[in-house]
Amino acid sequence: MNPVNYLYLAALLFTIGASGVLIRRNAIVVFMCIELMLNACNLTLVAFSRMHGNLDGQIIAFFTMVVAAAEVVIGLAIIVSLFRSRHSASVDDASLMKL
Amino acid sequence: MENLIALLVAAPLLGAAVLLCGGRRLDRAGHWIGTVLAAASFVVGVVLFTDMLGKGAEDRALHQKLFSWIPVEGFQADVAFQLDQLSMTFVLLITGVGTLIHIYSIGYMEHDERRRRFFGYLNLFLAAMLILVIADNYLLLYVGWEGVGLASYLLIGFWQHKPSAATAAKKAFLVNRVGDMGLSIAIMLMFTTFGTFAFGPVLEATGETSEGKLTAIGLMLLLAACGKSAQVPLQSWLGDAMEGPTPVSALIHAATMVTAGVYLIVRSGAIFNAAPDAQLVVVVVGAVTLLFGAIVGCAKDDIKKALAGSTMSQIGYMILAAGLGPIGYVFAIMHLVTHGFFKAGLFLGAGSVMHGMNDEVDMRKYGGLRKFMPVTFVTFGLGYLAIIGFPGLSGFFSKDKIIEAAFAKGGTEGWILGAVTLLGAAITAFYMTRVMLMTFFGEKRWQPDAGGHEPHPHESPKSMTIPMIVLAFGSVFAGGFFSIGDRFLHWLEPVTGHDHGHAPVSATTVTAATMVVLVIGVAIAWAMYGRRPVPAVAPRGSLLTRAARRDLLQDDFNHVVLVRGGEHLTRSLVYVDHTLVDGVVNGTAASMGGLSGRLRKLQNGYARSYAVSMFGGAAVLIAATLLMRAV
Amino acid sequence: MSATAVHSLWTTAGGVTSAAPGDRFTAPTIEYAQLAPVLIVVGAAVLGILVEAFVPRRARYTTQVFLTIVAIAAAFAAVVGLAADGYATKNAHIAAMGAVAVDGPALFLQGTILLVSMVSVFTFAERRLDPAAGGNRVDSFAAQAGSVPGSDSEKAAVKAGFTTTEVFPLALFSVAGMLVFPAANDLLTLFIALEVFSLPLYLLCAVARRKRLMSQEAAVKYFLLGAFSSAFLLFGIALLYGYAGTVSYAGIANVVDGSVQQIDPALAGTMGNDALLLIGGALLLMGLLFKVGAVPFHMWTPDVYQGAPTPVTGFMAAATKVAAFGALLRLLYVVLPGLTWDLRPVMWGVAIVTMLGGAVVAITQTDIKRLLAYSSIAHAGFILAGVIAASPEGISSVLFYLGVYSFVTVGAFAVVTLVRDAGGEATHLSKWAGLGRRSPLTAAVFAVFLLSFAGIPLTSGFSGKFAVFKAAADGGAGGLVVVGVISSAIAAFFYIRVIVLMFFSEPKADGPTVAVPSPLTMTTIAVGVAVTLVLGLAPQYFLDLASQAGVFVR
Amino acid sequence: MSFPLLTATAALPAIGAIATAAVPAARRTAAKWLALAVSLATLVLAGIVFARFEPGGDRYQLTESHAWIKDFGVRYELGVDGIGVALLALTALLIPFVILAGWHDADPLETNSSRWRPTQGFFALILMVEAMVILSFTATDVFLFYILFEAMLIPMYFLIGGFGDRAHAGSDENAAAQRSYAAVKFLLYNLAGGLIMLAAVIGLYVVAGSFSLSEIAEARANGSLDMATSTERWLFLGFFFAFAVKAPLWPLHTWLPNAMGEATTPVAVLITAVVDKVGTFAMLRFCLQLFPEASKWATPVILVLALISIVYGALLAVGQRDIKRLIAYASISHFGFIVLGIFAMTSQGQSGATLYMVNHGISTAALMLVAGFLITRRGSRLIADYGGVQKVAPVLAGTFLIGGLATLSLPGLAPFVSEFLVLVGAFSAYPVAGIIATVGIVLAALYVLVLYQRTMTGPVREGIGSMPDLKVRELAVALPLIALLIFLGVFPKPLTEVVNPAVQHTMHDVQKKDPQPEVEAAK
Repeated sequence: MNPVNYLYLAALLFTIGASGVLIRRNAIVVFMCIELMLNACNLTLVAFSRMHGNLDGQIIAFFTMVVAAAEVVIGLAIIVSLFRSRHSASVDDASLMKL
Repeated sequence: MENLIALLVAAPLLGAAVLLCGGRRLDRAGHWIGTVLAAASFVVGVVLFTDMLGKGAEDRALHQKLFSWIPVEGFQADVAFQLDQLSMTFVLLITGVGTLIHIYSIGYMEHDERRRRFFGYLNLFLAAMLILVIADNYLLLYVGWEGVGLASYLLIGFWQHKPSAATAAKKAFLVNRVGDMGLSIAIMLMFTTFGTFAFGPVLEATGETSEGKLTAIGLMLLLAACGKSAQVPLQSWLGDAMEGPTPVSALIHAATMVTAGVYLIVRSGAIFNAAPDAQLVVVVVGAVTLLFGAIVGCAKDDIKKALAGSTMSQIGYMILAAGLGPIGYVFAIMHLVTHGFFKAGLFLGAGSVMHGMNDEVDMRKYGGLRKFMPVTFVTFGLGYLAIIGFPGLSGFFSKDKIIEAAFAKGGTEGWILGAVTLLGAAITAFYMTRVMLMTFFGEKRWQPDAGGHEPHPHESPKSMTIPMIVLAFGSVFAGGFFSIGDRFLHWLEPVTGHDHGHAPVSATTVTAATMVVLVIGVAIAWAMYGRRPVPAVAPRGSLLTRAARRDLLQDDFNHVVLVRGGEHLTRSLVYVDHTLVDGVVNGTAASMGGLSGRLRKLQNGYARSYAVSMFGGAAVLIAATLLMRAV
Repeated sequence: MSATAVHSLWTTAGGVTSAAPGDRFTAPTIEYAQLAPVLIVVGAAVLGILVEAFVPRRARYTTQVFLTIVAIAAAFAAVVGLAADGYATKNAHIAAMGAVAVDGPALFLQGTILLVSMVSVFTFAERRLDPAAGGNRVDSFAAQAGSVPGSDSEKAAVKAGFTTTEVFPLALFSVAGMLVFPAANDLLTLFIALEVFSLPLYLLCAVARRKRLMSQEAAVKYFLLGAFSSAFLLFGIALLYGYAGTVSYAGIANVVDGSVQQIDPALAGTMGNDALLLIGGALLLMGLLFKVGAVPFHMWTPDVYQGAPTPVTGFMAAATKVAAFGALLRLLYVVLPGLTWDLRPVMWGVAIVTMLGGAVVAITQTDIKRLLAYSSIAHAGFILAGVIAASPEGISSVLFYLGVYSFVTVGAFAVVTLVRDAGGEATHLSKWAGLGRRSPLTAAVFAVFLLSFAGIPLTSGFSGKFAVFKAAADGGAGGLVVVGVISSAIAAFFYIRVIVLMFFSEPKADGPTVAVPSPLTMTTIAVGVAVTLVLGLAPQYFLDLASQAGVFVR
Repeated sequence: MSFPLLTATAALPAIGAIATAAVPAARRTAAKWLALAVSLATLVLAGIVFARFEPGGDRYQLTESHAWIKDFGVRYELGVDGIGVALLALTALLIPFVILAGWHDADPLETNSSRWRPTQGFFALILMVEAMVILSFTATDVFLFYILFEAMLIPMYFLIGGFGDRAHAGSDENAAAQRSYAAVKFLLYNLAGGLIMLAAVIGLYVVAGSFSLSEIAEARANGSLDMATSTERWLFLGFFFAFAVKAPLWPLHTWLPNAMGEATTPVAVLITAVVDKVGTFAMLRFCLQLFPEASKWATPVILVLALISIVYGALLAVGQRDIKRLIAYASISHFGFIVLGIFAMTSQGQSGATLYMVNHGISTAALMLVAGFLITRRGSRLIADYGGVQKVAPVLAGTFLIGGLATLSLPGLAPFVSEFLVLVGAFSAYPVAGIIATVGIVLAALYVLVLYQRTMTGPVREGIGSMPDLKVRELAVALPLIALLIFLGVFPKPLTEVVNPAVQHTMHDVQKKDPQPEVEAAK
């Protein structure tokens, strides 16, 4: 069958995630949107993996999850420390440095 | 013998170097060194002269090449001298009169603490002037040409603390530079036409090129001559040049330097002969200046300025004569020499008068000086008679010949020129008489000056009077000596060539006419200044008089057109340079800064807008890639 | 090598399933020796964590510094050894079952990265600059990154003389990632390496001792944008995988140049044969351009460079660029040579806007670190010009430029750490006025770096720039060269501005002082100067090195 | 392998510079003497080079050639032709005077600053510039030349910006601002030019595959190198732009007045008399030799620019109120003459241009340095602040006048020879250009004499009365230069015989023949 539908879905998810990054202020939400984009990638990978009938895609998907997890660790650490020192998780508040 | 030629120049040059570099320790001996070296140069000149007389007319020219000056591919300029009869005439005049004026200056400059430097400059002038007249090519002549210009600049501005003197000096140099421009262009033209600018080759090859070229060269040479010899339209500097010490006026601005133009034209005779149009212009210039100078001379109350006008006018005669071609060359030079004597004499006389009158120059404050300074009176008087062409004296012969030549030019041209020269003679008689009367006759008109001490006119010291006497002799006898048996003619003919032309009127008629106009001129002058006392303050006078007092307004013209215009031009250019040329550059820099400032705003510190730019970038990237494949 | 062999590092080869259960398992062949540089560094990093766990606090700093330096030195030795064994040239091949390439560019870049990280680690370890806190010498990292700035806990930590010695293992991890990045030979390895060197950097950005708020802000921005970009990169990887059915560079390359037909006809029918390839390639490209800080993916650079602790900035600015450009080169030369003509205009555009944008915006900067950030952007543009010159000469010129640039950068930032006032480093340009009068030597050194950035002859910057432009011109990118020289002219303006400020303007009364550093930082700076001058006067040897190394294995 | 004389000549001042810079702060005077000694030693070496050079011999002599950067096809190639040797001599000759004239210009105002060592730096930088200039006059490898051409800017930049003229108008910080503006302007102008040239240099390599003049000439000769016309023109423009900025040619000149006005007088002399000559020199050696066709193609435009520079520069000089700016604009006019001579492409023109470079160097040095002595005495650059100087300081006035007369190229002084040659050369090829250029002579007289009149003559102004006359050190600067001016004015043969063959080579490069005089042609 034609995997194109999966691709459309993935693309949609990816775009939603991306636009979320562009629109939302809260760092956590932004971060979650990025996770969503990663998931879109995973979906694509798995779909293609099936299409090509080899496992690479799925393997990569697993790696992606691991990486995502690692990112969560680091990301949360940073965001939390930022929140603690500013009492706000808004990415827009963090704009000391400009121009 | 050739090797002596260099000595002519070397002696005064040495003097200049020693005196100018010597420093104060030479202050006491300086003037003697200068005078001796000038005299030495004169002696060398005489030796060479006698040697020359010993030879046949044709092989009298001597030639000495010192070294190759500017050897460049296809361009050979040598430092080489050529001494033929023409040069010799000038050498004797320059060194002779020069030496006399050195002697005169010893007395005249006695009280000036910078006398040493004055003599240094005088020697420098002699050297340059000698280079001018004995150079064997136009480029070396150019060196002398500008050299005398420099010397004249230094000497006119000798009393530099007087702003007027400094300005006059600058003016003289600048006007001369305009002339020099002509000379350099002429040399370039010669180079491109003949491939050389040595007298010999150029003057021989004139037949091989077009008349147009020669006319161009001729006109350029004439421009140079106008600058140096104060001919219209470049005459404006001579009057102001009288700011210089009087010996300078006598030597440079009467006897020698200002006549360099005549030398140039006569020397380049071959070129002018082949370019009638150029000759015509020369004649016109001469004629105009002749009258111009004469008129100015009539109106001036400053004795030196009056004489300056006269000089201008007399040189006008010479240029006119030179413009007549072979008919006039010899007489141009002859008048030049005689003029050298009597005009120098007149100036020295004027100097002597000023010396006795606390440097007063206004003739309206003189009067009746003949009692106080007899020697000056007599010598000045003889010079006066000579210049107005009193029968038997130098001026009579030389000027008469020119007038004849003018008629001999033939055709209407001849008549017009003849008329002009006659008119000039009349005016000359008028203004010289005027000077004579106002200075030495009538009642004493001098008052105590601002300081309260009234001048005590007295005769000048020997050192000054002796040169005057010698020159007076010259002014009396030179003309006769030259003319009897056409000595001078035969002497110069081999160099300049001669042609009697065809006079429509006989020589005697011309002479008679001259006498008549002379009497008229003198008479009018006596009527105006001899019979009734001269007013101590100048009357307003007619329009012409007032114009003449202002050098016929040409200074005003220069001021308005050149000076003002120039100032505006430079000022506006400075502005342009600052705003436009520089502005463009600074503008780009500024605009770059502005752009930077605007782009900088994009960096607004919001992570999300950064993300936007990334997203957009990605979109563009994809689009572009797909597009590339599509097309 | 066959497609199966390539990705069989991840999937145990299907070929052997029929064999007896006993020997079902065939271990993948890993050439540990050839991976030694990476392994050493990673090992040291892990060791570093254990040190943090078990070594008493007093001893940690010393231990960590020692460990790190030794590890890096050892890794470098390994690189040299490999190069000596000709792995850079004749023996170049793909190791670890196709995951990692061991070839000239890889080794050259790894060597550069290791040296650069060595000197930057020196600045990490610098403890003389900041005034002693709580009686202990302290470096430029927070006493306790976790505690809120200005809070009691932080005060306590400071009094206790804590220091964040974790930075060393973090740095090591990051270095490890960077070592793999340019050597990665399949997209997955590329991705992993990317994350491995990025994540520690995010953290390192956050742990400045002074100006912590800015530091944290920098970290957040860097992290979010970095993650964002890596998402794009990953999507690109996915699409390429979809197109080629494999993630190994060689495999993809084969598909691209049509020697192997992989794509599903039905899919091709719907979205055109190359759409996946092109979009995927573009996204991949974008991920890498983000890391090198090319316009318009550059906007994180100034903020992060300014906010991060200066030693980290130096490290990041130098090493990241080297690694990222290495990967970019390999991608363009090994995977997508077939796409050269499609990507060229895009690359041209990016290169041009990067050169001009960086130079122009830098003119009006007022903070020295931001200034250097923008200058780094402009330089990225210059390097891109070399990357675009699709020729071996282009590769070697880029390698050379990277080497040159990284050392100058580290040196420059090291100098920045020295100029301090009460508030820590005085990075505002106005404070640098008259520095030349107060401490001529420092100013002179910095001036040398600036001139090298500006590409004045007799400095390494010029040699690099010349090499790159020459390659570009040879590669038919004359237009880029012209733009390059124009933007260099613009760039010269702001480098000169700093020099004017330092030498020709009167020093301010409350101006900053120049702290006297320990031999560590001194070494860093000295190395920077030495490299600048040597590569400026006699670059031949290193050019040879680069040109020998300028061939990618496929 | 004979002794590398040229390298030695360049290396000596370089080493001297480092040594001078290393002199401890307290030993200021020692540094000065060291610098002077080094420059004199360099002069000796340069003299040896001049003596060893055989006018009749090969085009490039005393050549050295070593591999340098293989990958860039760059060799370390040195060699001098007549033009190079003349300018080399000029440089080595002027530097001692520059140093001597700047003896006190870099003494620190406050002596307490122990680490800031302006004096050492000043003289070290001057020597460094000398080294680079000498090397650039002898480089026969385009890349090597380019490197020096650019690198030279840095020491110059510090000389201009770091050591301002103490006699400035207005307040100190105001002056500092103007100074750094001038320095930055100087650097950016020249850097921009240089970078454009860089593009052209790279292009040249792409086309010719070599940087060595000899190799390129060879390739051109045996036809293995054929540049497309358009390529050659682009490359030519790239090179020429850089040189025109350096020269400086209208309208790229505006950096010069600022730089010369703000810099100390010796540095100003260094700029016009020495460094800018590299620009005109390079036109002659590189533009004409590498791109003969393009040079001929561009000639009309360049001649126009040159003429504009001549007249425009002179007119602006007339309009200046500031002595040093006046001399700067005068120099612009003179550079116009040099370019005119070069691109007239006649033997006289090019020989004239080369002599002009030398003579202008000496005459400007004489005028500018004496002007500097004047300015330091009065502490003002404004012409209006002077008057009647010759009454109180006749020697100063005299030397100043001679310098001025040289600047207006009075016959008998060196500049006349070169100026006239340039005029003749230009006239024989382009009569109109020649005539327009002669206007420059008149204007030159104007600005020089106006300057002299306003400053030296007239009643003594206040503030001048107590002005001392030239001191021994200053005489030691002025007199030799004047002597040289007179000598070369009367006997330029030593120079011309060195220069002529080189010019013939260039003429051959551009395949131009001198226009035959009409009469000769007739025969």
